[in-house]
Amino acid sequence: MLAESLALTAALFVIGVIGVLIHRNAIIIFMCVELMLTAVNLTFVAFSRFYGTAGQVFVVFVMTVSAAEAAVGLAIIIAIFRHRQTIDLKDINLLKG
Amino acid sequence: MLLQTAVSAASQAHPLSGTIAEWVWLLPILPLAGFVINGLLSLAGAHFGPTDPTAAEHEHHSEGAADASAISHAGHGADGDDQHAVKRHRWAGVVSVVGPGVLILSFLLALGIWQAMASAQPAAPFIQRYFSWMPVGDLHIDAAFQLDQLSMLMILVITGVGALIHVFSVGYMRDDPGYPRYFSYLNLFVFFMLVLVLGANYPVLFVGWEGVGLCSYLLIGFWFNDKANADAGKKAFIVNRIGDFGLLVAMFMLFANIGVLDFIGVSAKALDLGAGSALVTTICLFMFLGCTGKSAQIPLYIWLPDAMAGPTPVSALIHAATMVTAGVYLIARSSFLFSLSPVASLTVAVVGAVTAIFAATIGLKQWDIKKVLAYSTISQLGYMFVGVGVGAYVSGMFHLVTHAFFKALLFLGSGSVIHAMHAAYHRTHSNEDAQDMRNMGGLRRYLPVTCVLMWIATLAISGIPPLSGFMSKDEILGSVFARAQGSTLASATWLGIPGSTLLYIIYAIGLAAAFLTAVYMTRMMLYTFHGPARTGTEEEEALHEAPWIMTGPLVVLGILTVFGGWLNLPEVITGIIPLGPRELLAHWLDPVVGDATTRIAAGAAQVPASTEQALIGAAVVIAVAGIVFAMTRLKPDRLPRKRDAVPEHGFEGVVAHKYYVDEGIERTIVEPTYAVSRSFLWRVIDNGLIDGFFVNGSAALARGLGWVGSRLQTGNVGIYAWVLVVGVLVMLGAFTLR
Amino acid sequence: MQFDLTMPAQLTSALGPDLLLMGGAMVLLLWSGWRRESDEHQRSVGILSMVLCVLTMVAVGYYAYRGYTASDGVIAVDNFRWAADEIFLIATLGTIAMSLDYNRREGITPGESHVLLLFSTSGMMILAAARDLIIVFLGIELMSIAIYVLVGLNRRRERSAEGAIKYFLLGAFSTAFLLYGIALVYGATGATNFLVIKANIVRFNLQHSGLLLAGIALLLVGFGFKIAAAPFHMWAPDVYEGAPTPITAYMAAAVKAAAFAAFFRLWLEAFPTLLSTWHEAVWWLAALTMIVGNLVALAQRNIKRLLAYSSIAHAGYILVAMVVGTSLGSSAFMFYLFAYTMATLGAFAVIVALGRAGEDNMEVEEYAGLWSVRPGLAVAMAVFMLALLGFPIFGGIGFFAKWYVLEAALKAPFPQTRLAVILVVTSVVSAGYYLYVVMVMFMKPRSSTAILPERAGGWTRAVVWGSAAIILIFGLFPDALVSLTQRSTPAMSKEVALRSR
Amino acid sequence: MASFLDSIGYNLWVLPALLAIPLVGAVIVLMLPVREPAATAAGVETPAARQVALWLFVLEFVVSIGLWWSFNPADTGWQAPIDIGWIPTWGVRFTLGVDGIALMMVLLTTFIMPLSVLGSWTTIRTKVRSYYALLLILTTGMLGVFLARDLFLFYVMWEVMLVPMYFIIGVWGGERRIYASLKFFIYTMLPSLLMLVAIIYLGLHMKGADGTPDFSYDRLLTGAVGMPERTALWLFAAFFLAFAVKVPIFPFHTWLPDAHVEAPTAGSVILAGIMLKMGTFGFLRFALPLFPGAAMNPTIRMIILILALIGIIYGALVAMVQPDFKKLVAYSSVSHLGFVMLGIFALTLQSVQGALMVMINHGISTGALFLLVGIMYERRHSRLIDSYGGIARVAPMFAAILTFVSLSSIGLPGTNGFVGEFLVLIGSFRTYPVLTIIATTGVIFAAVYLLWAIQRILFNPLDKAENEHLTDLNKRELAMLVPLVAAIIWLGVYPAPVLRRMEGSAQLLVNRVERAGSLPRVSEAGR
Amino acid sequence: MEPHYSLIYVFHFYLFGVIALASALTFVTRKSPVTAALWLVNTMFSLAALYVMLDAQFVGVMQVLVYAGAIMVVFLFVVMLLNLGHPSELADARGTGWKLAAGLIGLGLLSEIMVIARTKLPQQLIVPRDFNEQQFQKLNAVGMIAEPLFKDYLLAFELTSVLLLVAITGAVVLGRGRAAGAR
Repeated sequence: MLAESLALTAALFVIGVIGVLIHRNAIIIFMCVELMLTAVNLTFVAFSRFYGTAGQVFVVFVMTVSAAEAAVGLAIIIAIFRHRQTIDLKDINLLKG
Repeated sequence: MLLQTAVSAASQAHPLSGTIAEWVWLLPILPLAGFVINGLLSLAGAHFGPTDPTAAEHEHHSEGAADASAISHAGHGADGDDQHAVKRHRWAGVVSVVGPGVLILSFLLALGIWQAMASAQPAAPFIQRYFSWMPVGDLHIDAAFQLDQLSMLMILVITGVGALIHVFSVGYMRDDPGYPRYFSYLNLFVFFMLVLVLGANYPVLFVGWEGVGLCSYLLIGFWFNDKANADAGKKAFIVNRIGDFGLLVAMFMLFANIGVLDFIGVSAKALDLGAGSALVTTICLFMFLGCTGKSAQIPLYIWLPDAMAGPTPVSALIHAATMVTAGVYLIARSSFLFSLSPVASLTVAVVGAVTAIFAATIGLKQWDIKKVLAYSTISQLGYMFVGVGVGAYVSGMFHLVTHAFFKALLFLGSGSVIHAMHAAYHRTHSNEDAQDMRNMGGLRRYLPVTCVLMWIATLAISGIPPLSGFMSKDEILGSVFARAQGSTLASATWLGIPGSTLLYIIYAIGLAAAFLTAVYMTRMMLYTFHGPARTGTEEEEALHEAPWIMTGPLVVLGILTVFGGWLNLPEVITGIIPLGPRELLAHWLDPVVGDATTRIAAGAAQVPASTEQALIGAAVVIAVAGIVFAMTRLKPDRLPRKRDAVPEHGFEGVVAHKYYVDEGIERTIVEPTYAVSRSFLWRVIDNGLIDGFFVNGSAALARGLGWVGSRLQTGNVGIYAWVLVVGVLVMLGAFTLR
Repeated sequence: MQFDLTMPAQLTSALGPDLLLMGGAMVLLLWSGWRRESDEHQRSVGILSMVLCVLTMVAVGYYAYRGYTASDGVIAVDNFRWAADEIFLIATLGTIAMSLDYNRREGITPGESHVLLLFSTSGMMILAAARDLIIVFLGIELMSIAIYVLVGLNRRRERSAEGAIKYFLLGAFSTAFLLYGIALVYGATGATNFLVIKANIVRFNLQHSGLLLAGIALLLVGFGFKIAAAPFHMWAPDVYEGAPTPITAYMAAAVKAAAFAAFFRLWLEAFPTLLSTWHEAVWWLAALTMIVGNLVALAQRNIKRLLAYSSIAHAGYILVAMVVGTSLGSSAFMFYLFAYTMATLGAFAVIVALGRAGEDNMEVEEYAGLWSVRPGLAVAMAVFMLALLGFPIFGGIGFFAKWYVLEAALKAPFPQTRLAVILVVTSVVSAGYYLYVVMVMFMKPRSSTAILPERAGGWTRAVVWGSAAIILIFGLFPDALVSLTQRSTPAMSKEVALRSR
Repeated sequence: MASFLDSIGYNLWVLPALLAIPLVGAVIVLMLPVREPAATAAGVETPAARQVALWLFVLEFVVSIGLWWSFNPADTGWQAPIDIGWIPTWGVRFTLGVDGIALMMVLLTTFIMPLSVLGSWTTIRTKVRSYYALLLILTTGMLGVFLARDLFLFYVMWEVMLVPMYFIIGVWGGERRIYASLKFFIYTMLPSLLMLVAIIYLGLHMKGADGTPDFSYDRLLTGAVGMPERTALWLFAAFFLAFAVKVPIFPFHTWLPDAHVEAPTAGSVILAGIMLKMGTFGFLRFALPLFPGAAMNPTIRMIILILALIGIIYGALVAMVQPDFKKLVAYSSVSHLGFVMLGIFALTLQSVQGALMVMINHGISTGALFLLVGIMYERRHSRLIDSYGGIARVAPMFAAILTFVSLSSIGLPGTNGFVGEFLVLIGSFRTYPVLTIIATTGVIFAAVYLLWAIQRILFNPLDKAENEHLTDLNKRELAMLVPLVAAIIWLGVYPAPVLRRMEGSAQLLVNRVERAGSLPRVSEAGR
Repeated sequence: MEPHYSLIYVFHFYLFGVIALASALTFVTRKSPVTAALWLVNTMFSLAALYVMLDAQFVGVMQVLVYAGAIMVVFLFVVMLLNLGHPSELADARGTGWKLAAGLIGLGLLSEIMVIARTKLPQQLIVPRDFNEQQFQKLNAVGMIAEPLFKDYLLAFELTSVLLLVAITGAVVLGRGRAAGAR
């Protein structure tokens, strides 16, 4: 089922990308990124059927990283919300040029 | 070391070595010293500026004001020769001694050298090398002087006539505030003129050639506070530069083809260029371009009339006697080249003839006394070129010498007239033109000496025997006639015209010009000295003869004008009347131009004595006819004053406006050049295309692109993600879609 | 001595300096939490962090001096690593020194900020050592997560928070691509170790494997983002502007260097045999980065943004050294990195020195007539600008850096003449903005309303003069540095150079 | 003299000393205690700086003048050579030496510099220490360019010149100084960097057995000959551009009017007097001998000659219509340097020697002209020709010198200008007669624009009230102009010693380029 | 060397695959963060099922626990905390044109990535088809992960610990808020 798995991961990854592209809400964008990471996890798992359990170990690492990113990311989102009372990226554009 | 031994070896062999001729270097150095002394004296009156010009600018204001206004007052109202003597220069006394003094010393030295040369009778030129000027590879240009019969002749004219004019200037210029400056320029001119005639090679000649041009520039613009004078000086320099361009190119061609530039070397190798070859013709024509510039021939004659803006003695020395004849000298000096090219020689003759008649017609309608003389000079120079053009180098040089006498006399005489006129007008604070003949008339009563002397000169220039002008002019015409049969010139063709025909035409033109010369000269004399006085009653009381220091030189020149012809009495005259030894000058110059004359006249038929006598007769008749024509047709009593004059119409108007040549050049060359330079080259090409479009344009393009890139950076993260994803798309495509 | 990396004890030894830094950072973390937040405490933590940095530098130096090597494994023990480590540590040192003064002025009291810097640096050191894609991934994350926080450190500045969120979102986004790339490369080659990947590519003839190629492309995207190569650069100016200035310096100098170090090692150790495959992509990346960075920098009026674009441009120059793909390229790379780091640090230190609380005076025009009031800083800034411009003597080492990269480009098996020309032409464009800064400082009159900047703190001045001195001295006598960098090539890259010929 | 110089080991230390004196001097000047303008008598900040700088430059000149006697004209090799390792890993060496060409350029530089200090005496009032320190550093850079025997060193020195001049124009310049300085910098930097690429390429091309590149001029000279034609063409193009901008050759000249006009007097003097020579010097030292094949390629040679020709005529025509006298002089430089290019590429001994003479002459005459413009500007704060008129009457010394210098610039025989132009033209005529004839018309135009300008400044009616109180030269100004006037006369009347010293090097160059240029090229396919 | 799979296996594989895709698509098209988060959780669950089917039982469990359980809950927590479900916040997505373009770009990316599905893995590297199963038997679900985790990937594992420490520290530093920031 490698081809199917890879196709599925690719599709999920691309959906995540599309999500990032079409949303302006920081949290939803972040969720889309999480979807992309999850899709990659599926790739690792799919390969682990062929190359042994190392792939699954990678998934563990990725999950840890996701968690760490989530902690920091959400803290940052809260921080910006405190300043702006919004997390709409359209409105977060003091820095430009 | 090597050089010195070479010099001594060469000089020991020469008969002039060890004589006074060794002092030839002192000839130009004396006037140079005069220049330095007078120049420093002229600057001695200057005040040093403040130590800090910016800071002290205002403090100095009041102090300098009195000084400056005194000086600047002197500048106002300078108009032509109308210099207002405000205060005599404090070093004027010293200058009066030094300025003419160095010239007189030079002349005495020249006489000494002439004496030595006359006794030694050297067949080869006496070369003195001083140092190596521009030694580069196979190019050897030495600072060297060449003393031979031709340069000796020129030296005597320059220092002799020059000394007379210097003396005259003492009287004429003494009250001018720029007196030391005037003499420094004049001395510098003589220095360069002597370098010109003494130079042993073309580059050294060229130093003098351009140097005299420089002095001419400085002296024409001597009263520089009048724009017209400054313009005239600049015009003279630039037009001369055009000629110099030709001379330069001629030098380049000589060096490129025969590798030498000294006269001896070139004359030795001239035949390598090929007799009658296109190459030698081209060289000669370029060289002749130089001559047309310096000697005011068509097409470069236009500067000379304007050059009359300078002080009158300057016109006499530079623009009549010496500098303008440098072209004639150059051709005589380069006779070994010109004699190889009949076409070039014919060109010289044709241009000379055309210039002679052309300038003479303009001279008919000029009112400014100096302008008449200026066109007369151009016309006479044309004669000289006809002479050297047809290979009668001696005749050309002969006319050069006699012309120096009588034209200097005429100019100095006119200077005397102007001096008187000016003084008169100055007395009455009138703004009338002191040089316009319509304001003169009847001056013979007030200036008798000047009047007599000028009449002598007028008769000389018109060709009345036995005055000097008659002798020399007649010799030229005779030579033209003689060469028309059987010489190399006659057998050559010029622009498809057989040389023989051409020479007859030139002869005819020469006669016609002689007629016109007699007419306009007589006209000038009539209007100036005869008829009723138009000066104005008040002014008439102030008119008086010039002091002895001015009339003295006039008298000397008058004597020379009368007896100058004895220098080279033609055989046809001595055959009839034994006036003295015949053809002295021809013998004198024979070592220099003899070969060339022979070469060019080779095969010329001997003109029978009877024909020659007939020709002389015709010439005299024509001259007399001209004088009579002028006497009878012109009515000095009916001439209106300048301010009442009406402008001429028709052909007379065209002639009075000098055929509109100046205006034409202004419109067709000068103005378009400026306009194109300013509006196209500078504004469009330089500022617009190169700087604006390419240089600043590329900078603006970079900035513009940067600005666009900066605009894309909207601050919206979404856009950044878009760009990133597009980048991913491309990157992935680059790797996977291959 | 050679470490056997399969043995945990020896692996630990091989990681000595890294562990020293991490461990020390943990202790300092405890120390910083020990006391109430205050400026004095922040400074004490900072100074101790600097001491730790120096100790680590000494340790790195010792390891390099001893010439340790290691068996093939997850990490490399080679001079490339040590050289890169030293650069990171110097940058960290400078950053902390600036932060001491900066934090006081801006009222940033958490001592943890310095500790986070140390952690970030340890992530970089891991990156420089990593020979395994997973380690690379974790190193990048370790480095980045700390930076996300540090960018948003100034809680009073809205811009700081905005920079943080922008960096974070895009960073996470790009990490996903990087990770996907890792997954695909793993899928294609069945390995994550660089050396095994290289071996497998050759062994199984994977040069045309779609998986591998797609993986490499995505890895390029991921690294391209971290080094801020166009078109993945767009975060950089905003984040650089928003971040506290010392952190900006740190990002411009150390973060970029670390990403490059990992990038370089990965490319030279894992994919050298694919040189002809990735060569063109990196070529275009380099060219585009140089062009975009330099052109857009021309439009900048804010000094931090200007330097941000300048750093983008410099990423392009360094990429030129990558395109070469030889050991000469890697020593040129290291030399350039050093020069660039010193100049960037110095420039930002000047900005810190001239800043006022709240950082609202970041316009270049604010420096008008600086020469007349702070001549020393103005001259130092001019030196840094000229160094970044790559000008000899006055720009010191900057010129030699550029020279070296150009030499590498021209010495390559396929001489990169066109790229070299692009490099120099865009360098000329860069003169437009570097000289703009110089011009404002020296040639514009000081406006009458301008406030005289306070005298900068001692630490900041030390950074300014230290980097200026290094730039100028090595700018006259670069030979020692050159021979150092010539030895600082990845252990395996000699073979690479041979093969690519 | 020579034995005295030998006894003090002159040749061993002179070149490093020439480079070191200004550097040390710059430090000394910078360390002088600041004095506020208000506190000094002259109203100049730290007036001691200018005195120190002047004496340093005089010292530099005195040190350098020994080269005149110690130089052996018969020896065409490097004299007073210095060879020290610098960056061995890159094969870069610190090698110096003079040949006949460099000798004259060095002497020109050391001669002009003290005069330019005098020219800045009262105009530079602020940041005086920095100004003179920059002048001193600039001197090191310029001398370094002339003396370097290593291409790397040459390049470094080449760029080093740029920064001091950038600051001199940008800080002490006129109204549009910022634009002008940036333009100057970028304009010259772009081709310089392309040249850098070419230098590196050459160095790598010539690398020794151990793989270290070699930038030694002498080795490249022999090694570069066998280069494939295409490569040589590209490398030549890079060198050409760098030098062409500096010269400047016709379409690359537009930085020059701006830089010259905006620079302070000393800046213009140095720019025109010395820095423009860098370009032509570069052609003589590098572009021609290294790539004789490319340079002597008939098409390329013709293109360059035609550009030179356009420069001569176009520069003169555009100069003619400039309302600003300084700009006029700047454009006249384009014209003069066109003669130099003509002489160099016509490549006969006479033309090359002439080109060298024009380089020297232009340095002296145009330097003097810029000093004179500075003197005018200091008094009236205007460079426009129309603001003057008739001032010869109130400032006769100024007028005399301006006229004289202009005449030298026009190329009046007896002044230095003639010697150079004459030799260039007479030499070029041998190889390119038609082009030379056209170039000779430039002699006419030179007279037109300069005479017209000095007429409008010095002559014509004194009709502006401000000019009536114009003061004449002061003693300092006279002191800085008199040496130039003396040099003009000396070089015009007795240039032989100068020519003799340059002849060996010029001959060597001509032979080398001609020989190598006529060799059959190694074709690409043949390799 | 794809093993042969039973029909029921294939059916379930596709079923969860389709659910995952559908939920993901629904997720990205939601405007409300809460709804979106819930759809994402749904995707995570489907993926967890797929992991289990691909012999990654431990990872599957972790997926549920860590992703769906912890991470997504934190997300929801933040959404609630910031009151982001408010209707005024909902107009968040971009315009239709952007969406279409995004879809096109997505299709383009997909088509490029799809080369990977065609790639054959190097046969020599592939472990026996029942390798994971055997590991499972031998070491149980945790052990089969733990062994490489603590042996081959020890360094990585330790790094994740530091990473988490950094994340915590960072979150604290950021989260202490203005009050702490004031001197």
